[in-house]
Amino acid sequence: MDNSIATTEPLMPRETAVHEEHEHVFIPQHRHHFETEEQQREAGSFGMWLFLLTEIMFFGGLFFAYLLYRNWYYDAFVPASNQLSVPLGGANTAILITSGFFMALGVWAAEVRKRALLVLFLILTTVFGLAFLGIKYVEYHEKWEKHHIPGASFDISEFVNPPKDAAGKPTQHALPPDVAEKTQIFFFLYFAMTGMHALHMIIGIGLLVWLIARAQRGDFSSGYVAPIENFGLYWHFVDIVWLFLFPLLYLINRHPLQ
Amino acid sequence: MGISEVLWQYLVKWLTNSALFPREASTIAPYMDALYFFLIGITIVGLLLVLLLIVGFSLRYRKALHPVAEQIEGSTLLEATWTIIPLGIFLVTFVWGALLYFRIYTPPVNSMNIYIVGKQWMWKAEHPGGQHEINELHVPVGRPIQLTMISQDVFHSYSLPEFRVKREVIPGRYTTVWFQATTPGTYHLFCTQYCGTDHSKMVGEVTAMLPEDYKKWTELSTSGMSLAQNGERIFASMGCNACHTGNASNRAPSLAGLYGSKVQMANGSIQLADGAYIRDVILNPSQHVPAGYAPIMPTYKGQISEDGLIALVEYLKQLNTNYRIQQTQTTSVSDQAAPTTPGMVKP
Amino acid sequence: MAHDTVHEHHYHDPANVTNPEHAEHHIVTPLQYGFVYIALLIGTLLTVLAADQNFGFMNPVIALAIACTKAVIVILFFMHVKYQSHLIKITVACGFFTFIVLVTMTLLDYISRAWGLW
Amino acid sequence: MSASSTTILNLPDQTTAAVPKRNYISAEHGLLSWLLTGDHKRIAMLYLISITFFFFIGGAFAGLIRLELLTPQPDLVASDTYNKFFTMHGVIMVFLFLVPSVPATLGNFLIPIMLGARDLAFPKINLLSWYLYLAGGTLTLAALVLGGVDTGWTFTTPLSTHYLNTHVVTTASAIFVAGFSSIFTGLNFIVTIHRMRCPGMTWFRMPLFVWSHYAASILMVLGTPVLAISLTLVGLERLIGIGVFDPNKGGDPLLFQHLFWFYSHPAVYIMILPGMGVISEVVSTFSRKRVFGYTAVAFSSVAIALFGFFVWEHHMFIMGVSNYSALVFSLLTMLVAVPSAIKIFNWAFTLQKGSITFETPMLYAFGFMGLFTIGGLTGVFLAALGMDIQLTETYFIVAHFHFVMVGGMLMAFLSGVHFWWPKMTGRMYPESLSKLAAVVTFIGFNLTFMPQFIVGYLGMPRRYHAYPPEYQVLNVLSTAGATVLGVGYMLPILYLAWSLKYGAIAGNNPWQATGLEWQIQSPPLTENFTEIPVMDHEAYDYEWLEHKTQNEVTTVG
Repeated sequence: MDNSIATTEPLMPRETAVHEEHEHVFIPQHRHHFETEEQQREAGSFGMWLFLLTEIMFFGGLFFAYLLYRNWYYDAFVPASNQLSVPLGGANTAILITSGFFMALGVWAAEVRKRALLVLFLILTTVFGLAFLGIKYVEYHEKWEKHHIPGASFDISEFVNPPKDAAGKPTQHALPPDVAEKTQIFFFLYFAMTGMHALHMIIGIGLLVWLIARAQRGDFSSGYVAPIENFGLYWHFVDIVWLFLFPLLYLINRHPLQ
Repeated sequence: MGISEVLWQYLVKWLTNSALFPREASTIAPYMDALYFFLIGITIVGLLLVLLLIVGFSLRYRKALHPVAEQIEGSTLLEATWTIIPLGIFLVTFVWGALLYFRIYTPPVNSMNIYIVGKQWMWKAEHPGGQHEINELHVPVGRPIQLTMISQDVFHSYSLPEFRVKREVIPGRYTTVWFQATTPGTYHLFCTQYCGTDHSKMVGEVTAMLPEDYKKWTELSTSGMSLAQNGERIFASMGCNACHTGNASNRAPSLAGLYGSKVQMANGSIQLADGAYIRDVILNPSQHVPAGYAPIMPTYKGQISEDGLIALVEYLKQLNTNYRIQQTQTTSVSDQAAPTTPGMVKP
Repeated sequence: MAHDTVHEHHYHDPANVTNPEHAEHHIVTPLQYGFVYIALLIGTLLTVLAADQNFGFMNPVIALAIACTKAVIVILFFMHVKYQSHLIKITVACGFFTFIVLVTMTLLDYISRAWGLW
Repeated sequence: MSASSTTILNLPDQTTAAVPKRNYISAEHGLLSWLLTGDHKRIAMLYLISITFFFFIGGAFAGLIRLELLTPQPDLVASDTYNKFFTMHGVIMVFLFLVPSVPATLGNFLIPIMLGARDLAFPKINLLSWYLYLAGGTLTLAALVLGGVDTGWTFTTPLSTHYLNTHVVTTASAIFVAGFSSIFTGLNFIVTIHRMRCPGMTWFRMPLFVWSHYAASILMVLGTPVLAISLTLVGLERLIGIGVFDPNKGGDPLLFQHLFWFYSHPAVYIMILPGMGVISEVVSTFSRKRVFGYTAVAFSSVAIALFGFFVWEHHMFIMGVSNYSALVFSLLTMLVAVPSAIKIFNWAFTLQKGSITFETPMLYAFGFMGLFTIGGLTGVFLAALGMDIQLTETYFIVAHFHFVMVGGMLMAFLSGVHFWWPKMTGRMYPESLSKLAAVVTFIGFNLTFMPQFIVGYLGMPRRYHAYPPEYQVLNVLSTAGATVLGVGYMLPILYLAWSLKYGAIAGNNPWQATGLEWQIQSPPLTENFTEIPVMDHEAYDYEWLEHKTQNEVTTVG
């Protein structure tokens, strides 16, 4: 599902007439059916926001399913949520915020037409995005080993008799088998939501690589910044989804025994 | 009037066969038909009004008669009228419909309960007296009948058009509907929620009988063991009596007099012990742990069919003393340990 | 931030229907991005610490409150909605409003299922 | 003004008139110029062809269903095949015909011109929307060819997730993709209406056609993703076997119903609102009058869109939802019925003091107004809680939504196609033959779906392959009606294709209408306007048109 932004043929950037007082910039990619470039830019970001509305409603369905099953099977959700490592999740959140920070700086660099800085920031955004996906892979792999991936191979033994910590004290409440089965619903929601989020990250990184190539060629250093701005909106949206996913999935109840 | 006998028969057959609405065979039917005719009246009036306006204006102001059109901006008075009046009518319909809905879906207390189990492409009716029917339902006339229904697989829908009742039959949850038959006869039973290949074969007959005929029928077709007795048999064979002995041990609560009471849960909430509660305790025991007990009851999901669960609910409904359990207790405990359910993970 | 709010709202020609609001294209400085960045990190730290304390039923409420403030910060500053036309602001509001409608109207069913049974 | 007293048709002199040399059809040649076009008018034509193709496939399945129901016994096809028939009929008609038909064809063609713009905001995304539509259509046909799907277009779980092994995932992904086509169309319209109106074109000078598409686009953008997530969850549940909707594993099948109907009810407003837009234009043009209560009609479109999101649970009244939520949703459903009533009465009063002529689009508009009134009012039956118990999931529902969709939406689509055919192709359709088709369609429709109301109240369930013998009389009537309806829908294809070559030359404004689209040549130039117009008059301003034609006559003369 590629959300292709209004892509235009890259024309050679012509000398731009820059007025000090009111910046009337002649954008080379000014599409013929718009009256002014101003109209084109606003239409672009308005269209992007409308697309983000569909993403809000798309993730909204998942968030509601999470809300429902968290209330129905809270006892099963607590130990299942404690399976997730908060340090990794927290690190991931920080990484994604940093990636968003660099993306915002990238948008700034494009606006002030500094090509080298723009390329640098886009690369940094990609690097941190890949770092996020790397940590996600580590977490998924750990679930794979523990047989916590929902489906036929799902194993509830770790919830029925939870491991004792060094002092022999149980770290979690032992779950009776029929409640332990409901942890599978938590893990389904975990994989569905973080998987959908990761898919959006992968699409984003794909677009980033393409944007870096065009930025390197200088397409966005002559006043035409719409693709960078619109991609920035998309990237920050993906960041916001993770800002909600992290507390809701990782931090359900960090002190179960109290 | 000189109409020949044959022609008269045909007319009657044709008339009854292409009736405009089903026979009114239950107490709620006249009320439903009243709302139906009220709404049909509104539709006809609305349609006539719109047709009158359109045909009238079209003829009066057709180009030949009125070649130059006069522009009219609109009139807020007219806008108000055709907002308020439809709204008023619709609100009346809303209230009337809601009253009917609550009347049908809240069964009276003294109603005779029959359990319906829907499964892919047939209906099983379980009478408390032990009569079991497939795609059939025999009910006495003049008494409120409550149907407690559940599905073993997919969504079905128990529809009795002549009684004007219909309820979705959902897997995993009891749904209820009630009616009181008025005229004896056989009526249609349909499954109206698409449920797979033979959805259209999942039909049946509902026979409303006079009370004495119904009594005769119950004696003829009983399976010899009432649902409660069947429940007691399952209660013993599944080893429930190993823990639920009724004497004061803290392994399991006494079940005597449980049905209909309010149970204090371990997590502080209070739940009404009705059929749905009992069924859910059997399938997901650890989500309904009463105060003062440990979640040690194994789940019986997949080992007791819906019919068995219904039998257990009926058994607990009439269980007032633990006398019989303790009676069987002294004989069975000696020679056989509590059977462990296969697949149960050792705590 | 304060120095350029002076000519934030200059006169829009109402007849200019093509783009009536002619939003001044406001460039957010890296400094502001820095503040937002730090605020978000603090927010993450806060939510992790708050999760370790036992506030009972308030825990999820606090977690959601922090997450919402972080989201609002990102929307306003990283996504420039603060400096864009009213149309974009209303669109964002519409999106979240529809999500709220989905959640509350569906919860209306789930919450009131057990009401009639006592 | 032509002297004839029965028609306002004003065609140029056929001996000298010709279709203008330079227009959007003759601008470029070759298949690629059509397949890679950015021109909204060409994309509208591509959509028109593909929508007609899928309409006739869906219609064929409808014919097969009616053939099977001629006899009470299940004797034409096996039960599985019959279930696949009605599922395919549902999926193709709803997702591949009704949702895109008026917006993607007439909307795509006309909205930019009506707003005085050269093209939609995002031409490339508009083309992408058509390709996504084609991908969705091909995937549906693939599911059909590979063996069909028999879940019904409503994908009721747990049937669709655990108890059927037909091509559910293929069809779900087909609808997922076709859903995006609808999102991008809606997105394009909203941005164009907000950002690309010509100078002077304020919100209340826009034609009501644009208003209704604006309301429908809001529903497309905000509703479709929830359908996407519910179908994704069904797909995941089938592939991985987890229990989001499976009661045995703790899931709740009603959650799917909530998510599915959250989209599928606004979807029916997506289908009907554009049709209402067409009717506003047609009724105004053929009675030479401004639509009565312009602002009321405009705001009722938006009100339908807004309330459309609050009513979906009336599809689930008997599914064991709580009594209290049923009360709330029944009340809100009553409120959403009021704007439709407002529109119908406003159209009726537009005729008052007009100068009415009865060309084919107007006949279809009259058909719409009559049938949509019945369809709308029978909807109130189903909104009343008690009535819904008897009527839901019977043929009464089938008759209700066919009255609104086929009687309402399809009549409006045909009215719009005939009304703007001269503008789209520069050619006139044959008047008498098309009037016959309209009357045949009207008769066939009533004969098909009126009996279904009766057999519905008698209790005949939906989606039944066999039924008790006493319902046969009404079903035979319905099947007879279906054949007449089939003929009625076949005729337009024939004479519209014929008119492409032999139709009379239409000229710029055959109907002497006031819309901006009627002031330019037909078929229009690729860039619509030589220079962007300035809108200086109200929406349906016949005095302005009068004045304008006066000047032209005097200046030429």
